[in-house]
Amino acid sequence: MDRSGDPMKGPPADRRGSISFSRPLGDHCVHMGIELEGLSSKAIPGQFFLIRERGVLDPLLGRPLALVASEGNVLEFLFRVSGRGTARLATLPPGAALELRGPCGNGFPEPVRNELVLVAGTLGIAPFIGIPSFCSERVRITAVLGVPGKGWEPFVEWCSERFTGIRINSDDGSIGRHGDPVEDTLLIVGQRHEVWGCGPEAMLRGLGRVHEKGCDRLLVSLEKRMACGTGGCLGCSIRTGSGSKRVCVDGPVFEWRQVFGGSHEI
Amino acid sequence: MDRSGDPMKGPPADRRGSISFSRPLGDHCVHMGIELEGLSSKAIPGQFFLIRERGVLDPLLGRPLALVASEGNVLEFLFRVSGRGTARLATLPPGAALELRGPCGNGFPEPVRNELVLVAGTLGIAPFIGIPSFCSERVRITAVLGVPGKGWEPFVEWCSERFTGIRINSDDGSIGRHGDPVEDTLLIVGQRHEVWGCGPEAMLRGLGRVHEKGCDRLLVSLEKRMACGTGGCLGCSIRTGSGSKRVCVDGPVFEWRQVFGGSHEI
Amino acid sequence: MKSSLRTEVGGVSLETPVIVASGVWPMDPRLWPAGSIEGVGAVCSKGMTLEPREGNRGLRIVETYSGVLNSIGLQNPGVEHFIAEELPLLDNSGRPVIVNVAFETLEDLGKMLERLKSFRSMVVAVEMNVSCPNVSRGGMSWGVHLESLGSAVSMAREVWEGPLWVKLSPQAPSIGEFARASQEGGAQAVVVGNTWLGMAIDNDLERPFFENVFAGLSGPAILPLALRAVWEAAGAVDIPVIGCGGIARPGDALSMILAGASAVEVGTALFIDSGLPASICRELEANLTKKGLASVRELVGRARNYQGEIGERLR
Amino acid sequence: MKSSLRTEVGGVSLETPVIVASGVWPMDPRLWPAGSIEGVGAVCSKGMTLEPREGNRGLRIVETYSGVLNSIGLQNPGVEHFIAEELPLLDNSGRPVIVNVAFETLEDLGKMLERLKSFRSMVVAVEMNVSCPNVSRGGMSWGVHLESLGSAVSMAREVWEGPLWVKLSPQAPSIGEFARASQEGGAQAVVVGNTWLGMAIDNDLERPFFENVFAGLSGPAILPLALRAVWEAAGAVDIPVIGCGGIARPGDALSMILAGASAVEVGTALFIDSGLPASICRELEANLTKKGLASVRELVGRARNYQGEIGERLR
Ligand SMILES: Cc1cc2nc3c(=O)[nH]c(=O)nc-3n(C[C@H](O)[C@H](O)[C@H](O)COP(=O)(O)OP(=O)(O)OC[C@H]3O[C@@H](n4cnc5c(N)ncnc54)[C@H](O)[C@@H]3O)c2cc1C
Ligand SMILES: Cc1cc2nc3c(=O)[nH]c(=O)nc-3n(C[C@H](O)[C@H](O)[C@H](O)COP(=O)(O)OP(=O)(O)OC[C@H]3O[C@@H](n4cnc5c(N)ncnc54)[C@H](O)[C@@H]3O)c2cc1C
Ligand SMILES: Cc1cc2nc3c(=O)[nH]c(=O)nc-3n(C[C@H](O)[C@H](O)[C@H](O)COP(=O)(O)O)c2cc1C
Ligand SMILES: Cc1cc2nc3c(=O)[nH]c(=O)nc-3n(C[C@H](O)[C@H](O)[C@H](O)COP(=O)(O)O)c2cc1C
Ligand code: FES
Ligand code: FES
Repeated sequence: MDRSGDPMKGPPADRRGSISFSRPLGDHCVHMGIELEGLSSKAIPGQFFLIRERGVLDPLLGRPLALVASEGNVLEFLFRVSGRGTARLATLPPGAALELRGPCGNGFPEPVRNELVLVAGTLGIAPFIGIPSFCSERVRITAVLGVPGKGWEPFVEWCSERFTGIRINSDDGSIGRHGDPVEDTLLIVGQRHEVWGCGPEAMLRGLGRVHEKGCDRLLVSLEKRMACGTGGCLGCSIRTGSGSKRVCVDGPVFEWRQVFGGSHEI
Repeated sequence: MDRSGDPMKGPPADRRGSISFSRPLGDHCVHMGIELEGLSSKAIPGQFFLIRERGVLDPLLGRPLALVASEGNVLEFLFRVSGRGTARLATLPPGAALELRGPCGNGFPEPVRNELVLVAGTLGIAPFIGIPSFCSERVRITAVLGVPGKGWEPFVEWCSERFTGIRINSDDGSIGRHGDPVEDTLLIVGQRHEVWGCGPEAMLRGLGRVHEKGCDRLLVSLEKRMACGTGGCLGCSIRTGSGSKRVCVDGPVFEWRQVFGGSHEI
Repeated sequence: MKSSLRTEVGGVSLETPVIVASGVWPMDPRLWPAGSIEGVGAVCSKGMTLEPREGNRGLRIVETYSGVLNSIGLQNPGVEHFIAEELPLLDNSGRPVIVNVAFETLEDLGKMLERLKSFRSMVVAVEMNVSCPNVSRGGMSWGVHLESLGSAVSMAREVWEGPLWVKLSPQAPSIGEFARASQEGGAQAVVVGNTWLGMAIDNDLERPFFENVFAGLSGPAILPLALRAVWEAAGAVDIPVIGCGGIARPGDALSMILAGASAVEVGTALFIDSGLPASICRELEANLTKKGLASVRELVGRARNYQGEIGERLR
Repeated sequence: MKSSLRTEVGGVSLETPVIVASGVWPMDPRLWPAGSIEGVGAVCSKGMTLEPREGNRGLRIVETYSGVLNSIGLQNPGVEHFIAEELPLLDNSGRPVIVNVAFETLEDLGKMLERLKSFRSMVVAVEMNVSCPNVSRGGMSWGVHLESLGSAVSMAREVWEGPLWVKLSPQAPSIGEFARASQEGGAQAVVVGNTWLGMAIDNDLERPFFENVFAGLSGPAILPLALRAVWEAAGAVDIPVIGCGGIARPGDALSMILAGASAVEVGTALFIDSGLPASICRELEANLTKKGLASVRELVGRARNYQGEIGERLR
């Protein structure tokens, strides 16, 4: 990934692409490369693309997926087969025509601390994949991952190749530690740490409950259903301590406190 | 193709398949192989399949395409990129998932004469491709094809490989004879001939005007928009001398006289 | 089919709550694709009129985004031919037959029902089609005027002693009121509903595709609209509501039932998936098992009981 | 854009007949994807109310087959904030700004229009939104009662001296009558129309997806319905009709225009194709060239002139 050209400043663009590779990681996930037509797209970790099949109007909307890497004209994504759109995406062969809108959103900032802990629930790891090559070398990164367990081995293996010393937690205890990733962070996070989280809302809430005061900065990347990805439809609005925010343009990365800190409902 | 098992008698079935190959023949046409899951499907020339992409509901309806050949589990089709559905079909890469309903319709009967003339307007040739291997050897086949001209060379070449002595006619005179295929048949068809036609309605009407009395049997394969392909929706009804008929189950092959012979409108 | 799917709707006992909608499937079951009978609880006949009708000229089917516009114009051979030729075939399918009747005048309606009376054993219900948008006179107009609807249903009720259903028009100014009028007229169920009035333009010819200009929209595109109509109707009447419109996948039928439908009719989706009735049944059975429920009747209208608190649940 | 696309609609001069519909595109043009401004003749603001509104809770967007249900609930910062912060930004886009106003009471409407008066130079037209299905009080109810609509339009006409458009509700019992009432009230154009009332069920949670149960359906799925409504409206009034609903590809806009629309609004399709306004313009230009016509105005309603004889033309 590349920080040059201030990618966060411009609005997203609609681009054409086609699948260059599609590799299942176990039964639940797919690692996909998408080759863009024309110039490559600059983006930083935490930014995302709305991805849809070109030429059909059902499914209609782009699915938001975090960019995990880019190599020349090929953008890489990692996704869970969850509903209809991702199930369809997972069956498409190489060569299938796609449309992408992006890069969307703000992405992660430069860490303020030298100790960065990344906490991910399953596919919440996606926006973190690019962090190691994005951060300056002074930053020591620890990734903490939670997965359900059985069947997720190939996914865990794939992640382990990308984060040395990644801490694995599984609900069923079949892979790594038995337990959830938030508990696991209790063993490592201190005042000098910066913590970033991405995963289910319950996990993110929990993360703050245990670390809000105990670490230096706590950022979370949120998920909401999206239609436009450009801040127009207000479909992804959340209520925050500082008023209504759109996850697609004001986020997806927020200060934990801003989102979960107050008495407001999100 | 295979006549065994009386394929015409049963209703069509819905089958899953995927593209095994897709080869453009010039700018306008595609030769596509579709591999069926499970057992192969028996059909005779003139029968057709409704073909659609699996997993999307837009485009919604299957496109009727005549079966041109079958080889094991692979069914072959030949189609013109005409509107949205065929344009989409043409862009799909090998491996793309399809659904097929078929074989539909009655298909061509055994010829009654030993001299069979097949008259096709462009893609009207499709249902005829399987005729040579379908008819008994006593039958001498002459194919007469009409195309617009420039740009259709690869298509014409492909057809020429399948019909020895095929007579080519083009509107612009750039390939074969300058003129239309119906005129061309005037040079060859006589009382002892059987004539089968497939192409635009104007061509089929013309075919009858010149041969209705001059040949022994004149059959035409018709096209109408279809929804169900099973005789249920009445979307493909035509008015004939013997009442209302459904192209999908009562046809697509009809006696010319039945369709165009009377004063009824079709 | 498991007995958990057995239900009774509007005076009709059904092995499954999945009905083949009128006008989409051949009247001759020998033309049905293999396996397509599986899971089917009943079959509606093509809309029948007193006299034979040739149907509309010109284009009859135009595909739209996830939908189909049709302008068949009630092509049918008339009640006599239906009784002589088609009803016995349908009866042979082994599935209960619901006869869909369309009419221009109350007199026509009366005559048809009189004729059907003698075949009561083959006709488990009459479905009054007051909603066909594709015929210039009659048809839909019954479905968009409250008093006309009431009088038509009452008169049918007098003549026809068997189960009587009314298939409402989405063009009715208020689905709830029209459902109520049907109930008051003596209908035992309302089908909600028929096709939605739409049109398409042939840009090349610069004219409407259809000779009648307007046509009826069906298929997945209309599911959210039909679901809303079902929700409204189910809130307005005590008789069962049968959901129809846009069901394309098994979960759609479940949605209809949760919204308040006691059974569903599937139409357009059969054009692309003849196995849909069977897969709907499997989905319903699985859903019952998951919830430990004994009968599909317990699913009916469950989404109407929700209380407050929502929030989005992702991942 | 070529001058052949220039047109005047309901008192507004437009460089192209393609308008960005209300509520779909950011109010801050700096957020617009590159190239998306191209071909845009005007921009509608997000529906504005007198006081700020937080909008609806819970899920706001649910995808349906070729469509989108939305229940945003008119989230907006209110007229004062709009005037101070958003209007100048929109004005900066270089495109004419149409202000979409929603209201619960006539008093609110009057106050908003009074406030907008001082910004007349930045507001080329007011579009009265009498059709939002997503707010419990007000909103749509204006659009489904003929007398309410008439009185609201008349009062707006008295206060607001600039061009006045009315965006009709597809839930109106008769589009033609409601278009006529708008015209009689003094509207200079009718927009036909807003979203169609639908719903979706969350099968897992056994409840409606949306807190308000119903939501508005937009996107390609509704094109045939919107086209029919445009056809009806254009036959009922002399003021221009602006077609809105389901336009997803350039040919759809052409269909709308041939059916009688003087301009079009595009909404949902921008979620997936920010270049659509530009491609619509190219399509229209190509169509004019092909036919040797000088202005897009000559295309308006051409499909209404067709005569008899059809038959299907295949290949
Ligand atoms: C900024 C952002 C980045 C994301 N990055 C990733 C990633 O890298 N890898 C990954 O596996 N998932 C990611 N997600 C979640 C992913 O977008 C959803 O899993 C996906 O949209 C589900 O689509 P579907 O068709 O499978 O589900 P369906 O349920 O069929 O989708 C229906 C609609 O709901 C939306 N939707 C459903 N679930 C979610 C969700 N969790 N978040 C947002 N929209 C949802 C869909 O986009 C679609 O519009 C991200 C979400 C956001 C907001
Ligand atoms: C029995 C039969 C056999 C056929 N065999 C062949 C073949 O082997 N090769 C070939 O190239 N074409 C064949 N056709 C024509 C082919 O079906 C159409 O070209 C195709 O459906 C056009 O689809 P589209 O999406 O490109 O066009 P669109 O205009 O986007 O289609 C819109 C709708 O109209 C229907 N439609 C449009 N044109 C036709 C047409 N000519 N016939 C029937 N439906 C049409 C489509 O199926 C679709 O439902 C056959 C047609 C029939 C009826
Ligand atoms: C081709 C076609 C023909 C139809 N004919 C009839 C009919 O004769 N009588 C009737 O009541 N409904 C008729 N319908 C409406 C369907 O029965 C059904 O109510 C409607 O299509 C909505 O359901 P669907 O979206 O599942 O198709 C017809 C629909 C189609 C598509
Ligand atoms: C997310 C969303 C928000 C909308 N907000 C408004 C609004 O504030 N005011 C309004 O008049 N219409 C609003 N609409 C309706 C659109 O302007 C448009 O009329 C409708 O979506 C149909 O057009 P389409 O199918 O092209 O989207 C909204 C639509 C969507 C999808
Ligand atoms: S997705 Fe439209 S505002 Fe965020
Ligand atoms: S396509 Fe339905 S009857 Fe022929």
